[in-house]
Amino acid sequence: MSPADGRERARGDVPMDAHWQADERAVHEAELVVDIAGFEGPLDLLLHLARNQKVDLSRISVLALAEQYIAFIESARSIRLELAADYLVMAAWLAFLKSRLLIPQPHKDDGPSGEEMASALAFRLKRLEAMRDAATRLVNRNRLGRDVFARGAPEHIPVERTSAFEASLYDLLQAYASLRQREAVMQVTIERRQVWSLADARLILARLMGGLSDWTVLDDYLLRYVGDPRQRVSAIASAFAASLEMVREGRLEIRQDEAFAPIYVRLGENPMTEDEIAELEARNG
Amino acid sequence: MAEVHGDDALVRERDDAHRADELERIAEALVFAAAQPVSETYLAQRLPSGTDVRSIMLRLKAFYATRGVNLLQVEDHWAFRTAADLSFALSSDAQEVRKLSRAALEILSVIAYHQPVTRAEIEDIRGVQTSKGTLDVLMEAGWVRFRGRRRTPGRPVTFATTRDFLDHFGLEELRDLPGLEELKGAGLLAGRIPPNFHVPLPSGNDDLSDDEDPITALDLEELGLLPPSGDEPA
Amino acid sequence: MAEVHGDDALVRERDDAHRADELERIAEALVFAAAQPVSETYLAQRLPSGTDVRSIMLRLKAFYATRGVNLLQVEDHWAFRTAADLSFALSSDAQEVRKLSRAALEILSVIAYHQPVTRAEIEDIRGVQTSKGTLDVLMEAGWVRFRGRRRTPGRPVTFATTRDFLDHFGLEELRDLPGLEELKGAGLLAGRIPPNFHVPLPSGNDDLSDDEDPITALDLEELGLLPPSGDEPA
Repeated sequence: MSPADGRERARGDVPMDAHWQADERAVHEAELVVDIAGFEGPLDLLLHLARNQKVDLSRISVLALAEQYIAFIESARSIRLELAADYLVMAAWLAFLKSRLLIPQPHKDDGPSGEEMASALAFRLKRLEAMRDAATRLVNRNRLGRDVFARGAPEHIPVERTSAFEASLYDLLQAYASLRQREAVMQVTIERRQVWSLADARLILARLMGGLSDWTVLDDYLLRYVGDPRQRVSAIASAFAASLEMVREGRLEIRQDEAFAPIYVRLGENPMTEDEIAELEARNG
Repeated sequence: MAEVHGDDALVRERDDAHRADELERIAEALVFAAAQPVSETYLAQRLPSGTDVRSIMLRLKAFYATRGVNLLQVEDHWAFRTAADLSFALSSDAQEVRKLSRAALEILSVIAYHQPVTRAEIEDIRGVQTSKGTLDVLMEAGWVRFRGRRRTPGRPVTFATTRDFLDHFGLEELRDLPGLEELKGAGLLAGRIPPNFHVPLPSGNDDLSDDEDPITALDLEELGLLPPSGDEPA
Repeated sequence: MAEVHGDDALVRERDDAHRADELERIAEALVFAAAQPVSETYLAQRLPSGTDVRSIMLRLKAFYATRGVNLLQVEDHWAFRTAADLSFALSSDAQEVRKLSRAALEILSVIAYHQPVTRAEIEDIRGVQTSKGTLDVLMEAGWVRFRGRRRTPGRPVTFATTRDFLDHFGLEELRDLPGLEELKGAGLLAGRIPPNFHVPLPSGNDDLSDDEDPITALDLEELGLLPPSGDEPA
């Protein structure tokens, strides 16, 4: 039903779009069905849990709510459901709230009391629910283009005489943002680092090794070949990987006397022919 | 003499009535011709100077109230719209009305009821980040606009709804938002959580209800709220 | 007996009248909402079967005959049109509203954010030449003005936005233009944004900056906005 549907669920196939109808949602007391994807953030989940208490929101037990939420999060983690950070932050906050509610704090403490924190949470839940209700009422009003219709064939559009041109601030900002975005994207392309692909490295090695039958330090050649110092790291890494492959094929021999010592290469018993090099060139474009 | 006076008055009265009818006709034509709500300023410019636009429009509104097309007020703008009770007869070949995602609708409501509101405040109310593009959708629909900047550090931009929003949802003004007064009365539209907002807590802080287990020091430790055992449990 | 009949007839008559009114309302709404003149066939499809469409439309036509909007018949099609005798009031100085072109919007936004800005700077930001007409359009709309001259070689003219610009776009001051964060937050800027990317915060200050000279009458003459001196300025 919704795009989130493809997401993996623990169990149960819950229609994500039955948003307002809490009953069908993912948490059931008895059998534990966990579906975080159906919730829009921790507050939404909390509101859902609060509704399950089936009492007026102003009479919910915040303590019980905190427990349920924490239990929910724990079970979600136990089945290795990935949780967004804000769910965990909320769990930690609720655990803290729980401790405040259970262990009365001495008054000198300058943080908010458990009761204050609880009523703040209850307020937020109530406010979110109120906005949900408002949204439902709003969307069910007689809407222009659905229930109520404008003049189908306007004869001419009356204009404020002050400006003959029409544009909204949104149009303006959109134009500016996409203009600047274009410019930004162009900068990114220019800045892109040059990287040697393995195929590039193989071709370059094959060309370099053309007339070399004696042991030669690879780095010297490469560094001479690569003009731009920013390309060196990439060039050496790719060339090294390509050379190992070429050794396996018998096209190169390679030798290193000790760790971090220079790497020597020379032609192997089965060097690349001119034709093979030409073919490589053609393939690399 | 008295008779003549009487006649004069009569003639004047008749002329006045005729004149008012003419103004009404012009106003009617101006609004009728347009698909968009027409401002009273605009109407005033088109009518002879000194015309009481508002009273003309109110007369027209009353006249059209029972008809298949009604004259509606959107702030200080006016528009003809088909009567809402006829939607059954009209809607079958209606063009698709913009379908809003649940998140977009919720954000729209938060903006409508809390305006002017910043993005951070929207996120505080919904408890979740606003995904990129959702506000964009609402702005593109022409229902939400940048309104200004809050005079607080960082000067965050504030959002508000537009006249098109009112028009689309058939509201004369923001005060017509459903349930606005009750929400205000309940303190639910206040930006801040009122300090005296009180929620009855489970009876007696220490009594656990049926569905609660007592919390143990181990729990607290696990949750990282107490140092590992060995230290005093307070 | 006769009496009862009479009552029945009366009730039936009242019901019929009510029913006819409802049909009239629907027909009226259908014609109003349609983009094209509406055929009687179409109306017949939308009204309960057996409805005498023609007679309903004729009644509506009579009803609207004296109003500012008339119901016109074109063969078997119907449409509302503003009354012909009101054309003087409707068409007098009706200005066609035109959407600002993409290029004009871009230039306007660059001027808004980067003001005071020269033409060369606008072109540098946009990466394309600015056609003369586009700036003219913005000036004509009253949204852009000459502000001063940059004290650099060639003394290029600087552009800025006007008070009307703020009015039209519902801004109190230039500082109300959304910044980088808000553009991002609203989904207008998406994807990767390079670290050196910034959106300028235009100062609302109208004073010329140090590197600007005021525009003089001579300048205006050069720019072709005043007739060459010598001619009387009227």
